[in-house]
Amino acid sequence: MNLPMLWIIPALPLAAVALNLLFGDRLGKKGTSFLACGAVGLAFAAAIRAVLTLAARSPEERQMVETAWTWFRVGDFSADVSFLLDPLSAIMVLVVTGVGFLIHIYSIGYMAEDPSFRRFFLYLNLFMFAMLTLVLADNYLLMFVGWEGVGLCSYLLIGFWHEKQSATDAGKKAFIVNRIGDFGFLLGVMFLIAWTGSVNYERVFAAAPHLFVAGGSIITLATILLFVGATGKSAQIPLFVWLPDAMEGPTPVSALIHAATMVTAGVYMVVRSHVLFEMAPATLEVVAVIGAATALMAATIGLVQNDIKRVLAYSTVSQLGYMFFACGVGAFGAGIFHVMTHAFFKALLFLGAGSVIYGMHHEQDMRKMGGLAGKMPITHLTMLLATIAIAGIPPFAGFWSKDEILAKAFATGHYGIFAAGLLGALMTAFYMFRLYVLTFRGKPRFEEHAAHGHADAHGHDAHAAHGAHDDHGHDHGHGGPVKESPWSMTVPLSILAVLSVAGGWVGIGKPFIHGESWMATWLEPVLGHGPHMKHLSAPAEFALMGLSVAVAAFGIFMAFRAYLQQPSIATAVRERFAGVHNALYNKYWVDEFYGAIAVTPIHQGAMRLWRFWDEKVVDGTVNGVGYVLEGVSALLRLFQTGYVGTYALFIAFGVLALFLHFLRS
Amino acid sequence: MVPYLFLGFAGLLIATALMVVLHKNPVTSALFLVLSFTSLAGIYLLLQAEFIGMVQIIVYAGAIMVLFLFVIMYLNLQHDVEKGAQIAVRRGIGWMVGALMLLFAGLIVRNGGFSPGPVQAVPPSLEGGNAQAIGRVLYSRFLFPFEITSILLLVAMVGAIVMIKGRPAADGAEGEKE
Amino acid sequence: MIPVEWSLALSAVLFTIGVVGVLVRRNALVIFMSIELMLNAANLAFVAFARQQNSLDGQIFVFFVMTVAAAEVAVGLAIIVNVFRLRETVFVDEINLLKG
Amino acid sequence: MAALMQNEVFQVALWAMVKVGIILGVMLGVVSYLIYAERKICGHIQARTGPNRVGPLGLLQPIADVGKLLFKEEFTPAGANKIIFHIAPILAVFPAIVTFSVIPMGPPPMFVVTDINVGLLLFLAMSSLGVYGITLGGWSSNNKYALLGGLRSSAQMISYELAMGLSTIPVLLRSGTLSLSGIVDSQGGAYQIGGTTLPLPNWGIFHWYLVLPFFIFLICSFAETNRAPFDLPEAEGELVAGFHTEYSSMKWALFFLGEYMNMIVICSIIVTLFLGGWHGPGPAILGIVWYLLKLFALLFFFIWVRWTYPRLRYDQLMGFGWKVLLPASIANVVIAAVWLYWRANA
Amino acid sequence: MAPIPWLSLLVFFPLVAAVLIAIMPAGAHKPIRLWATLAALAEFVFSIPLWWRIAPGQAGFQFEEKLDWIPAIGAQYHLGVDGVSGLLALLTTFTTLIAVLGAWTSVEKRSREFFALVLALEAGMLGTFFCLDLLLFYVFWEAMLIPMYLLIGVWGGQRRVYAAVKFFLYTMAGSVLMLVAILSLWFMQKEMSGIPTFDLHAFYQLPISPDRQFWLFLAFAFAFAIKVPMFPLHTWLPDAHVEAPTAGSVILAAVLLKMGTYGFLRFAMPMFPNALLVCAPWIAWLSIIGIVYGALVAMVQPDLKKLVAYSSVSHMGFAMLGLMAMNAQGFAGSMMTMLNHGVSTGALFLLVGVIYERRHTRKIADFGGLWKVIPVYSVIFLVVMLSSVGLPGTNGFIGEFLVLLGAFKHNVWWAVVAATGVILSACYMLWMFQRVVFGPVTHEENQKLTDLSFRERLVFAPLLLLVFWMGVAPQPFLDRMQPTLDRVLQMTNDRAQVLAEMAAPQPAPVAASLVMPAPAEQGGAR
Repeated sequence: MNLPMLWIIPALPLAAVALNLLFGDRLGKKGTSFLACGAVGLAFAAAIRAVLTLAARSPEERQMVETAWTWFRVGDFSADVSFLLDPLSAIMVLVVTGVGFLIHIYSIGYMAEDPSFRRFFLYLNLFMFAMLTLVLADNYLLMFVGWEGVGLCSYLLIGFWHEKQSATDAGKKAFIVNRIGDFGFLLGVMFLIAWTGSVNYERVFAAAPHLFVAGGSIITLATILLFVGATGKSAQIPLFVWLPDAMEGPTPVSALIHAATMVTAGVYMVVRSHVLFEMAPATLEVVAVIGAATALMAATIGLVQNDIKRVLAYSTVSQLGYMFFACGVGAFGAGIFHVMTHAFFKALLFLGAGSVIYGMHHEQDMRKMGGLAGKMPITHLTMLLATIAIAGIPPFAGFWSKDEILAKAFATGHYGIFAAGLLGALMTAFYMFRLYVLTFRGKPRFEEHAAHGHADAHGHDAHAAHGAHDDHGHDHGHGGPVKESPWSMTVPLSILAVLSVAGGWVGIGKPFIHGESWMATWLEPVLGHGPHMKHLSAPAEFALMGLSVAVAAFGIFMAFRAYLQQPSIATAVRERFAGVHNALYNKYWVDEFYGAIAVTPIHQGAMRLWRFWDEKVVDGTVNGVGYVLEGVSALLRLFQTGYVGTYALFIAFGVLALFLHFLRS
Repeated sequence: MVPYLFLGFAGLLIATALMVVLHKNPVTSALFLVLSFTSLAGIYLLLQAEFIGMVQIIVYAGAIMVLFLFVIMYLNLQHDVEKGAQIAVRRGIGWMVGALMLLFAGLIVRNGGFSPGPVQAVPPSLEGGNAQAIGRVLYSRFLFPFEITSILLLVAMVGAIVMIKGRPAADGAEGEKE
Repeated sequence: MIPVEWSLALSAVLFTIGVVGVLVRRNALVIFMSIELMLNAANLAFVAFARQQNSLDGQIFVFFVMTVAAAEVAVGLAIIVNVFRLRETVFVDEINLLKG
Repeated sequence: MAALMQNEVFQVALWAMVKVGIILGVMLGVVSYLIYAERKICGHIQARTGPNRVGPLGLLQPIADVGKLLFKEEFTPAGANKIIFHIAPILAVFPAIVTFSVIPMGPPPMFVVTDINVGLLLFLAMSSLGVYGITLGGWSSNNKYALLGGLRSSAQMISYELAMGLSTIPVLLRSGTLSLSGIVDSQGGAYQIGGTTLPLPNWGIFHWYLVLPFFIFLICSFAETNRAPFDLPEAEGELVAGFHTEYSSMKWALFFLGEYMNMIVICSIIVTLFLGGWHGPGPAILGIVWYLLKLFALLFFFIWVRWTYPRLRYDQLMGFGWKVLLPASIANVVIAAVWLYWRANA
Repeated sequence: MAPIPWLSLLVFFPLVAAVLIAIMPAGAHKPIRLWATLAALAEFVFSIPLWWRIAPGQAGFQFEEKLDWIPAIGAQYHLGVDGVSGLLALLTTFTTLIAVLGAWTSVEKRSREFFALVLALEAGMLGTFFCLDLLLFYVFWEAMLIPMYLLIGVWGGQRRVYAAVKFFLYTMAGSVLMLVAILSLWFMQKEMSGIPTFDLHAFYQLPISPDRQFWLFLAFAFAFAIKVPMFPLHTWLPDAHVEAPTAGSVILAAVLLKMGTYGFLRFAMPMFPNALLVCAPWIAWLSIIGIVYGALVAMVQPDLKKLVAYSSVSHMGFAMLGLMAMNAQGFAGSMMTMLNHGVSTGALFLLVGVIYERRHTRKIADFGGLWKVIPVYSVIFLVVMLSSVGLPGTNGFIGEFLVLLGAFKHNVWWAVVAATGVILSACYMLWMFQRVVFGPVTHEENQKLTDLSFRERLVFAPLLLLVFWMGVAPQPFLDRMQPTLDRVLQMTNDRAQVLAEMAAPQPAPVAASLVMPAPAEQGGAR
C-alpha cells in the first residue's frame, strides 16, 4: 500500500505559492487561477485519498503519523516537522480543503477585475498551506507554525487593499490581537514542555495524567493559557474585537478565513487538547462561560448592525461562542460538528453576501438593498437555505449541531449556559432573517442608475462613515444593472447550499437512530466516550429540540414582522430603547475601552519612556559624565598655560619631589 | 697634577656655564657654551674617555653650537630684554628651585645615595685605544640601539628640513628666496 | 684617580645651572642651550661612573646621548626658526601655541 | 729647583713648552715665507715676477709686510660686538696651532710633540672649531658682506668636514689606530702584495682603496682652508672680502696667519695619512727632511691650484659636497671595509 | 593539525586587502568597489569551510595556532575556533560581503578609505572571535573600535561626530575595566602557578574565590553589557546606528553587538561561575527590561533606523536572557538569536539604507504607500520584518522560542514578562510597516522611486534564503553550536561547584540551584 503522503497536502498549495511567486507574472489571470485552484483541488483530492485510507482502517488504528524531518533538537527537547491524520484532523482537513477549493473557484469570479489578482491567490494559497499545517501538525509547535501562518495570511488578506487606511488598520489589529493570544498559547505550550518535556500530542497526552494532578493549578494554568490562544484566534471575549474589523478584506477571504476555517482553529486546538482540558474542570468552566458570553454578546451586537458583512461577522463570533461552550461543557464532538456545519453555511452566507455585494456594485449597507430575490435568484435561494440552516430549523445542517450543543449543555447541568444558548439561538434566527429580509425581500431601496452616481459621489463619505466598505478602487460594473453573478460564483454557492442542507445529517444521533451518530463514532478514537457525559432520555431530547425550533421560529417570525410587514415596529423599538441600541450599535464600546486602557497608555508611556527616561535620564547621565569631565578639564586647563616656562617649572618641581623621595629612602 | 687639572677645568666649566645662563647676549652665551663644552672635553680626557672627549668637541662644539650660532645669526638676535615684575618673580623662583635642587643633589651625593652596580674587576682593554674599545662594544652589544639612533638621526634630519622648508604651496615664493 | 664624588658634584652643579637657565631665561635659544648643559651634566655623570666601574657602558650611553642631542637640536632649532617666522619672537613667554 | 727638575710631570711640561715654542716660532716663519711663495708663484703663473724689491728676490718682503701691518690703524666698525670682534681672529689661529701638537714630523720622540691615541680625532675636532673664528668674525663686524661670508664659511666647512672625516676612515681601517704616529708607522717599510715585495713605499696613497679618499680629502682640504676654488667666504667679487672685510692691521694679519697655518696643518695631515708621513729612504733621522719635502710639495700644489682654477658657485659647492663627495666617501668606506675584512679572513 | 595557518589567513587576509585597497588611486571608485567586493567574497569563500571543517561533534577548540607574542609576560598569539565562534565568524564574513555589496552606490565620497576600513573591521572582528589569549582578545577588541569609529565619524549623518565619540567612549569605558580585570587575572595566575600567561585555557582552570570573582565578573560584564547593549547602557546604540552609514549599521548590528554576548559566553560566564550565580537574576531582569523597554521605545520612534536600533536592544535582550537561563535551550536560543538578529536586523538596516539612498530621509512620516511604487522591495521588507517579529517558519522564531523556553525552565516569570516582548515587537514592526509600505502614496517624491536593482536583489537573496533556512531547518546550525554550548555549560557548572566547595567546606547551596530545576511538581506536588 502506498503511503498516504500527508505532507503533500500542505505542500501542494505551498508549491503553488512558489510557482506563482516565480512565474506568476507570466501566467496571466487564467493561468494564475488555474494554478491556485488546481493546487487546492489536488490538495483536496489528496486529502480525500488520505482520509479514505484512514477510514479503511479499524477504528483503533485510525492514526497516521508522518515525520518529514526533525525541525530542531536542543538538549532534551526536540520538535519535528511531522504530520498527523486522525479522525479529528480528517474532518478539519476535508473541510479546509473542500470549502477552500470552492472559495478559490468563487474568487476567480469575484476578484476577476482586481489588478492584484495574482497577489490575492498567492495569499490565498499561502493561507491554505498554513491552515493545513495547523490542522495536520502532530505537535503543538508545528501547529503554532500554522497558527501564526494563518494569522499572517489573515493580516495580509485583511489588508489586501493596502492603500486603504482602514484595511491596513484592521489587518494590523488582527495580527496584534492574535499575537496577544499567541503569547498565551506559547506560554501554555511551554508549561507542557517544562512538565512533559515534549510538544508531541501523543506524548503529552500520554504523560499528562501522570504528571499533572487533575484539577491542579498547573494544568489549569496551562490550559487557561492555551485557551487564551484560542480566544485570540477564534475571536472570543476578550479578544474578539479584530474579527468584525477583518471584514475589510475581500469577501471570499471573509468566507474562507474569518468564517469557515481559520477562526475555528481555536476550537480545533481546544478539542485537540481535550485530554488536558478534561483534567482541568475549572478551565472548562471558564471556556463554557466565555463561549456563552461571547455567543450572547455578539448576537446582541449583530441585531442592530446594518452592514451585511458585519452582521455575518458578529454571527460568526456568536457561533464560535457556541462551539466553545460546547467544549466547555465537555461536548468536544459537538463543537467539532458545529465547526463543520458552520463552515458550510457560514461560508455560503459570506459568499452569498459577496455575490450580493458584487451584484450591488460594492454596496454593503443593507438599508440600501431590498427586493433582490428576483434579480439574483440563485443567490437568493442559496442564501435562504443557509439562513434557515443557521437559524436552526430542521433538517438543515445548523439544527443538528446547534441542538446537540444545547442538549449537551442541558444534559451536563449547565442550565445557565443552556439558557444563554437558547437566547442566542433566538437572536440568531432574528438577525439572520432580518438580514435576509432586508436584502432580498421588500421593495428595492435603491435606484438602479442614480444609486450608483450617488454611490460615486458619496463614496468617500460612506468610506469614512462605515470604515467597512468593499470599495477597492476598481470600477467594474459601476452604473450597470443589478444582476446575477457569473457561474464561477454561483456554482460554489450551489454546492455549499447542498452541504448546508445535508451536511448535518452525519450528526443525527440518539433520538432518531439507534446508537451514536456517525459523527460521534468517527470521532470516538480521538475523543473517547466521555464517561461523564450523561445522555438524556429520548423524550427530553425531543422536548429540547422542540424548544429550540420554536425559539428559532419565533425569531424568524419576529424578523419578518418587524422588517417586512410592519417596519414601524423596528423603528419604534429602536427609539424606545435608544440607549441600548446605541450600546449595541457601537459594539459596547469595546474598541474604545481597549484604546483607553491599553493602546493609548502604552503609546504615551512609551513616548515618555523614550523622551524622558532614555533621552533625559540615561543619556543625561552619560552626557553628565561628559560635562563633569569637561568641568574638571577646564580646571586642569588652567595649568596648561601654553608657556614652556610653566611646564619647565612643573618638571622642576617633579624633579625636586623625586629628589626628596630619594633623600628619604 | 690630574686633580689640579680637574679642578681647573671644573672651575672653568662652572664659570662658563654660569655665563651661559647669565649673559644677556645669546651669541656670547653660545660662545661660553662652546667653551664649557671644551672644558668638559678636557674633563673627559682626564677621566680617560679620550674618544668621548674628542667627539664632544666635534659634535657639540663643532656641529651643534655652530648650528646654534647659525640660527642666532640668521634670526639676528641682539641683547635679550629682560625686565618687569614677571621676569623678576620668575628669576626668583628659578634660582630658588636651583638652589634647592643643588642642595638635594649635594645631600644625595654626600650620603652616597647612588648605587651604580658592581664594579667590574677587569678594566676594559685599552689596547688599540679607547676608541677601539668603544667601537667593539658599540658594534656588538649596542648594535641595535646604534642602528636605531642612526634612524633617529635620519628622521631628525628629514624633519628639520621639512620644517624649515615650510609648506610649498602656501609660501613657495618665500622658499625660493631662502 | 679623581674621586667619583667630585665628578658627581660637578655634574650636579652643571645640571642645576642648566635648570636655572631654563627657568630664568626667556630666550628659547638660551633655554635650549641650558638644556644642552643639563644633558652634558648627565654625560659627565655617565663618564664618571664608567671610570669608577671600569666599564665602557657609560661612555656608550654618552655617545647615544650626544646623538640624541644632535637630533634634538636639529629639530628644535627648526621649530624655533619656524616659530620665529610665525611670531617674530623667540621669547617663550610670548609664545603660547601649546595652550589647549 | 733641582727637585723640580726631577719631577716627572714638570719634565714633561717643560719639554712640551720647548717643543711648542719651537713650533710656534718655526710656524710663524714658514707662514710668512709661504705668503711670499704664494705671491711669487702666483706672479710666475701669471707671467710676472712677483715681489722682488725688498731684499734679494724680494726675500725680505714678508718682514716688511709684518712691519706694515703692525703699524696700521686698528679700526672697529660702529655697532660691532667688540669683544667678539677681537676674539675672532684669535680663534682663527688657535685650532691650527693646537693641531700641530699631534703631528709627527719625524721619528719619535724628538719630532713628535705629543702622541695621543685619538690624534686624528683631535685634528677633526680642531678643524671643526676653525669655523668659529670666521663665523664670529663675520658676524661681529656688523656688516652684511661679512655676515654672509661668515655664514657661508660655516656652512661650507661643516659640509665638507663630513666628507673629510669619512675619507679618513679607510686609513683608520688599514692602520687600526687613531694615533697619528701609529698611522705613520703603519706606512713604513715596503709595499707588499701577498708575499711579494714591490719597489714602492708602503704609503697609503699606493693602496687602491685609499686613492679615492686621498682625492676627497684633498678637495675637502681646499674647502676647509677656504682656498680657491672654494674661497667663497672671502669672494672679493661678491662679498668685497667676505668675513674679514672690516678687519685691518694685526687682526687681519691673524686671520691671514690662521688661513696659512691651516693650510700647513692640513697638508701635514695629508702627508701623515696618505703620503707615508716622515717615512722615506735613508736613516730615520732624515724623516724630518722627507716630511718637509712632502709638505712643501703639497703646499706648492695648493698654491698652484689656487691660481689655476676659477671659483665655484655656492650651490655648486654645496651640491658637490653633499651629493658627490659624501656619497663617494661613504661608498668607499664600505668598499674598503669589505675588502679589508675579506683580505683579513681570506 | 593543519599545516596551513588557516585562521590567521582568515584574520589577516582582509587586513592585507584593506591595505591594498587603501593604496589604490583615490578617484577610481568603480575598481575600488569591485576589488573590495572581490576581497570580501574571497574572504567569505575562504571562511565557508568553517561550516564543514568544524567537526560538529567536537566541543573543544580546533585549528589552534599558538605562537609566542610577548614572551616576557606570557602573551601569546593564540587562535582557535569552535562551534560558536565558527558560526559567528561565518556570520561576520557573510555580513561583510553583504555590507560591501550594499554600499556600492551609497558611498560616494572617499570610497577607497571606506572599503578599506570595512575590510579592516572584518579582520578585527574575526580576530576577536578567534583569539584564545586574553591580551590578544583585548587588542582585537579595541582595534575593532577604530574602523567603526571612523566609519561612523566620517561617513555618518548629521550628528555623526557626536555619535562616533559616544560610541567610542561608551565602549572604551567598559573595555578599560575589562583590561584591569584581565591584568588582575594575570597576576592571580602568576601567583598561583608562577607562569605568567594570558591563555584562556589557563584562566578556565584558575581557582578564584567567589568574592573576588564578583568584582572581576562585574568588570567583564560591564564591558560586554555595553556592547550587547543591555538596558541602562544602551543609549549609544540608537545614535550610532542612526548616524552610521548603511554598511556600518549592518555590521554594527549583525556582528559587533554579538561581541558582547559572545564575551559573556566565552569569558565572563565560565571564568566566574559563582559570581554569575549571584548576578544572573539581576542581569536577566535587566535583559527582560531591555526586551520590553526596547520594544516600547521602538514603537514611538519617528525614525526608521532608530526604530530598528531599539528593536536591536529588544532582540539582544533575548540573547542575554537566554544566556542567563543557564540551560541548553537558553544557550542555544541565545546563540540562534544572535545569528538571527545578524541576518534579520542586518537586512532591515540594508532595507532602510535602500530607501535612504533614494530619498535621503529616514523619517517614517516621509514614506507611505511604497507597495504601490516598489513592490519587490516591499515584499522583501515584509519577509524581513516578519522574521524580525519572530514568525514561525522564519529564523526569528527559533531563537526567541528557545530563549523563552530556557527562561521558562529557569524562572516562569522571566518567560512571562519577556514574552510580552513578542507582542510588542509585532506592534511596532507592523505599525511601522503600515506607515511606510501601506496606504496611498502621500509624498510626491515617492512616486518616482525605483525598485530594487539587480545588485540589490543579489544582496537580499541570500539574506532571505537564510531567513527561511534557519527558520525551517535550523538543525544544522544547532548541531554545530551545541557541543560547544554544552561544554561551556558543563564547565560553568563544574567550576561553580568546585570553587564554591573550595571557598566553604560545606557545599554551598547556590551551586545546587544552578543545576536546572527539574519539573519540581512531578507527581503533583502542588
